[in-house]
Amino acid sequence: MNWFKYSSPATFYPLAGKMAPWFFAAAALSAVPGLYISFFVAPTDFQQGESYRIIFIHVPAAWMSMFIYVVMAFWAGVGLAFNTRLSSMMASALAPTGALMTFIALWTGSLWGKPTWGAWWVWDARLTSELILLFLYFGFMALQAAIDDPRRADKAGAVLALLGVVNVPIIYFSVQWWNTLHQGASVSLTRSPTMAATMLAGMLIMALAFWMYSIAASLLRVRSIILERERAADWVREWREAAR
Amino acid sequence: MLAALRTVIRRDLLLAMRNKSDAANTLLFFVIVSSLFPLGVGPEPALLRTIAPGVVWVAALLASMLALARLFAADYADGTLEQLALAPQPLAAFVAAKILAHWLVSGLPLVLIAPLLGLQFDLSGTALLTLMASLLIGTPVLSLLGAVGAALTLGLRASGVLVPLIVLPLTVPVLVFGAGAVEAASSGLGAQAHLSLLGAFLLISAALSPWAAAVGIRIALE
Amino acid sequence: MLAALRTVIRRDLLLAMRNKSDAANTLLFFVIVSSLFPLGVGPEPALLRTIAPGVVWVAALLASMLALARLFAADYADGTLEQLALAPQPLAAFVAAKILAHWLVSGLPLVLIAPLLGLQFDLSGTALLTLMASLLIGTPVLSLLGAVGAALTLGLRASGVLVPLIVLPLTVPVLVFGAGAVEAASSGLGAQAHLSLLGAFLLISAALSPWAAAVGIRIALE
Amino acid sequence: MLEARELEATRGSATLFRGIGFALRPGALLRVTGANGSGKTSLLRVLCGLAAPSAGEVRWNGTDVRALREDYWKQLAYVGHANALKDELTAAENLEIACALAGLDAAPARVQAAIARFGLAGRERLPVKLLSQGQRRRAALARLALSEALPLWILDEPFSALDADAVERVQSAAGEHLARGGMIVLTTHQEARIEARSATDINLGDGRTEARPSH
Amino acid sequence: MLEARELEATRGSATLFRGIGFALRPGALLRVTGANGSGKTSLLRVLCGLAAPSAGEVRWNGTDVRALREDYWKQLAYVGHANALKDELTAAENLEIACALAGLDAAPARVQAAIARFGLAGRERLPVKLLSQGQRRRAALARLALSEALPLWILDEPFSALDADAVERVQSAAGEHLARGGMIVLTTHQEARIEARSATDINLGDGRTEARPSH
Ligand code: HEM
Ligand SMILES: Nc1ncnc2c1ncn2[C@@H]1O[C@H](COP(=O)(O)OP(=O)(O)OP(=O)(O)O)[C@@H](O)[C@H]1O
Ligand SMILES: Nc1ncnc2c1ncn2[C@@H]1O[C@H](COP(=O)(O)OP(=O)(O)OP(=O)(O)O)[C@@H](O)[C@H]1O
Ligand SMILES: [Mg+2]
Ligand SMILES: [Mg+2]
Repeated sequence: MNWFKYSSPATFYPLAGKMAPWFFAAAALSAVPGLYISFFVAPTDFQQGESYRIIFIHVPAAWMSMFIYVVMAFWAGVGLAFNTRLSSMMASALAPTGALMTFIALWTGSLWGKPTWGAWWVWDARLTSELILLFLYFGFMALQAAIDDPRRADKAGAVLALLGVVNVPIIYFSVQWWNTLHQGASVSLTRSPTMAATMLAGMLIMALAFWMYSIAASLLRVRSIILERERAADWVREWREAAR
Repeated sequence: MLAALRTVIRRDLLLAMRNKSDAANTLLFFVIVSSLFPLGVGPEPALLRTIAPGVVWVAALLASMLALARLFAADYADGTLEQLALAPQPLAAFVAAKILAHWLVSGLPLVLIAPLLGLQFDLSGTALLTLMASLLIGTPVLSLLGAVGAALTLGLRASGVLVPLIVLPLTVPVLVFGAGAVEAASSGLGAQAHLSLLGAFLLISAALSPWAAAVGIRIALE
Repeated sequence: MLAALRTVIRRDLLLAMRNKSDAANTLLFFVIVSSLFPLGVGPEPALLRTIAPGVVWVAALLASMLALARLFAADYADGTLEQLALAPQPLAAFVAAKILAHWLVSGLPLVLIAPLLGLQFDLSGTALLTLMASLLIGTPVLSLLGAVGAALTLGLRASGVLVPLIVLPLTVPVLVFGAGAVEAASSGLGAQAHLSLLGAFLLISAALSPWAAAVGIRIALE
Repeated sequence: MLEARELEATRGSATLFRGIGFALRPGALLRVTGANGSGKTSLLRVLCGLAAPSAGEVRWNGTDVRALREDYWKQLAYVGHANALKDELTAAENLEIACALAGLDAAPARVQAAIARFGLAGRERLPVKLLSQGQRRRAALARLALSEALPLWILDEPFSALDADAVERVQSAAGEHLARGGMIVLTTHQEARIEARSATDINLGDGRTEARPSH
Repeated sequence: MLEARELEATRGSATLFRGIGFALRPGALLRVTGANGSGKTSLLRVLCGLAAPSAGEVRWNGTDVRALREDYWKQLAYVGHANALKDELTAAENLEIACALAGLDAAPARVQAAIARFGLAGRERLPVKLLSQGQRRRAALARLALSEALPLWILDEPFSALDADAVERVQSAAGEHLARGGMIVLTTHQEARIEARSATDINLGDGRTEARPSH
């Protein structure tokens, strides 16, 4: 199989169009049993009662938020190094999904925090680094939005994303250390030591659903970015005429 | 004349839209600055709750100043300000229109997002409401005062740093009463007195600032 | 090549001298911001002593960001940056020279004045020394990171707000360890570990930032 | 009628010009010439009322323009060295706004016509910052095509950065304005071939009156 | 020797020019002409190696300039639309710094001579921001008087804002450079009378290839 064939926007566009519905379907297919297990099968937590069920959304979202940043930086870096337009478009398409995941993790976390800690927000290491991750996404998107020339936006965004990827672990550990230096036990997560097997299963299935959704959403977004940037190219014109 | 003013407001809003990020950035700066404090100060919730009103207000102050420093700069550099000065309407009216547009784009969003930041610092419901009210009355004062600073430093190379420098001392009363209102509310006292004083500042500065800024601009153009 | 770098440094220092106010402004901004806090937070000495390291460090961060946002802007607007990009020396070297000059003008004075601010907050002797040391190692990191932000946003209308936005999140570790060092010192623990980590950040950013900024500038000029 | 009496301008310790006087009647063209730095831009800014002369006065229909202010500016179109364009907006949007501020009729059809007249058709949808140097100058000057109603035009180096075709367009717009009874003051280092009933030149010399820094 | 092969530049979705090729030998002058917006500035920036062409390449003595980088720039003097002057410094200080960065000899006497040559004597002590438009352009061009050692000069609209006297001075400096075996690429909308053994024109057309916004 010739991979390079698909690195051109013109060939990738229809491919992405064909793949996206499948990933959406997979997301829906795993979300239904995942949510069922989470809300009806998994046992009630003996310490936190029903509110712990947020975990099935919260944790997959938190995982995705961090993972997507790395993938985004990877594509941006590839675009910068090899001048491949499609990889840069991939990076731009991933950013909003990543920010959304970060936001969901923060939102569900603080919804959960109110019953467990009695506050919407505490300055715990994990929460803080997640918040900074959100700012990093925003910075990336704001920079790209402020630049009109797409080629320049791609390159400048790539430099920033790479700088961010170097920084994310540094931020993560520095915040952790900052926190443990001051922090008493007030903010430790109270959870049962061993996770019930059904809980684990529910979480893994939900994680799969989040994966599928993220891929599908990014594919759709990359399609619209391709259309916008290549609207003068012959193939878009032909495609548009054909669609008419 | 009203038509001309509407044109200025519409133009500035249009420019803000073209540069979609512009308004969002002030807001994000506000959010980031107030989130930096806990990192510097440490995560103790009780401590954070005590300093919250001050921190949020200082962050609002800094965010407004930043955006304001360049309020007239672009118009000055490209010659538009010269054209405004030669327009058949009084310059002060244009200045007022520009300030209004600027506040709509960068001040109002601060007011709207403030409760979220207050939640981060675990403020109570009344305190949150008072925070919004004090920002709603206070941020226009900041915009008005900042505009005067921006006009006086027009065309100077260092204006990015000069504006905060000459404006911040003027805004001290706003800060004191703004943060004071929130503190009063969260310790159960009424914030009425503080808020009325803020309102008085707003009236005074709305009456004086556009004229002062217009004079500053004419001086810079001469 | 060294001669060319010396020329850049000398030129930037000369420009700073012509605009005497420039360096003074960053400093004053630093002083004003850290003095605003007691106004916003209230005059309790114990409270102030607790928040002092964080406040001073956040103020240093903001002051550096402000001055940095326009590090390359003037050179870009008047065409000098184009000439630097076409000079027979690597652009990254010029960038490093400009950062150094900028730090000498706006970072070093912060370090020197910081103990005075610390006294305002009633910090102890060792804490004051640690404050200076942490700023001495930390502010160059801020300048280096800020330069990358300034390069990436060159020529964008919103750059004044965009630079803090993209740079502040990256500076979190500096803030955490800088303020942490002072706190450790004032609570009697050693600040050694914090300071060595800051030193490591300095090395990393000195190695990477000039290149990243040079790439950013070439992108902007293209 | 625009009159100047005994105008003098100083910069630092140097006198740029002294004793400048003229009367400009409807239909007349005044061309200010002089070497680089002789004070042409300074004179034009004094005529606009943006800067105060160090001696003498400028009168519009008999009244000092520094006293008339808005009443004078209402009658004036000034195009300076700077283009007064917003980089983010298109040429048409810029024109509309400029006209609205000057109190001129800016109906879309008129704006389109002005843009076409100055040879920018086909670039309507580009923000001004993407235009070339000369195209930007054209966009700034297109304002003149909408300013027939303003009797006095003051133009500082209108032809700079323009190609031959654009120079031609500006000259014909200026000629029409004079023909309908307008007045024009302009500076230029190039040849200007403008049809005018009456055309005067003022020469400000070679700008080498002793110049010493003021600080 | 500077060679261009099959150069093409696109902006947004518009192609500015295509298939541009030439070879410039020592002593030769290349003048790029074309209407406003035809791509002259874009071409010059490609020739400098500041921007990448969308197709084709520029070679200096047989090697691609994007590969040579510093080794090419060492041989090049570029004066763009922008003057690259620091407002706060005097013309002499600006010149000194520019020369030091380009690795040229900037002895005070030479700098003084360059300033006098471009007719700025008497303004030495003024910071550049107080100079008139044309004087600033002169100060930017004075760099050429110190760049005899650089074989290739690339000049974008050198005559804009200059009076007749200054145009004459620039032309004679250019003529001397060609006579000593230098090469010059320039754009201008005005007549240029420069003594040259060999002079070529390249016309980029009228810049009206279909232009549609890129976003
Ligand atoms: C706004 C608030 C919150 C944020 C930003 C947040 C953030 C995160 C992040 C980033 C992770 C992934 C960490 C990793 O895998 O290493 C995570 C995992 C987790 N969070 Fe939260 N969280 C928040 C609130 C909460 C609350 C209130 C609870 C429960 C009391 C909670 C319980 C958990 C659990 C159980 C995990 C899984 C840990 C693991 O598998 O390692 N979170 N959270
Ligand atoms: N402070 C000062 N001291 C001495 N001379 C000054 C001072 N400020 C400005 N000048 C001189 O005043 C003159 C201003 O000229 P102006 O801009 O009006 O010239 P101009 O005729 O428009 O020139 P150009 O043809 O170059 O546009 C310049 O010669 C400048 O050197
Ligand atoms: N994104 C874009 N889409 C379409 N056209 C563009 C875009 N960006 C720039 N252009 C066009 O590219 C051209 C750039 O021209 P350039 O500045 O090289 O012209 P020039 O020949 O130097 O003109 P002048 O004589 O006015 O200096 C202009 O015609 C401009 O309208
Ligand atoms: Mg002039
Ligand atoms: Mg050009």
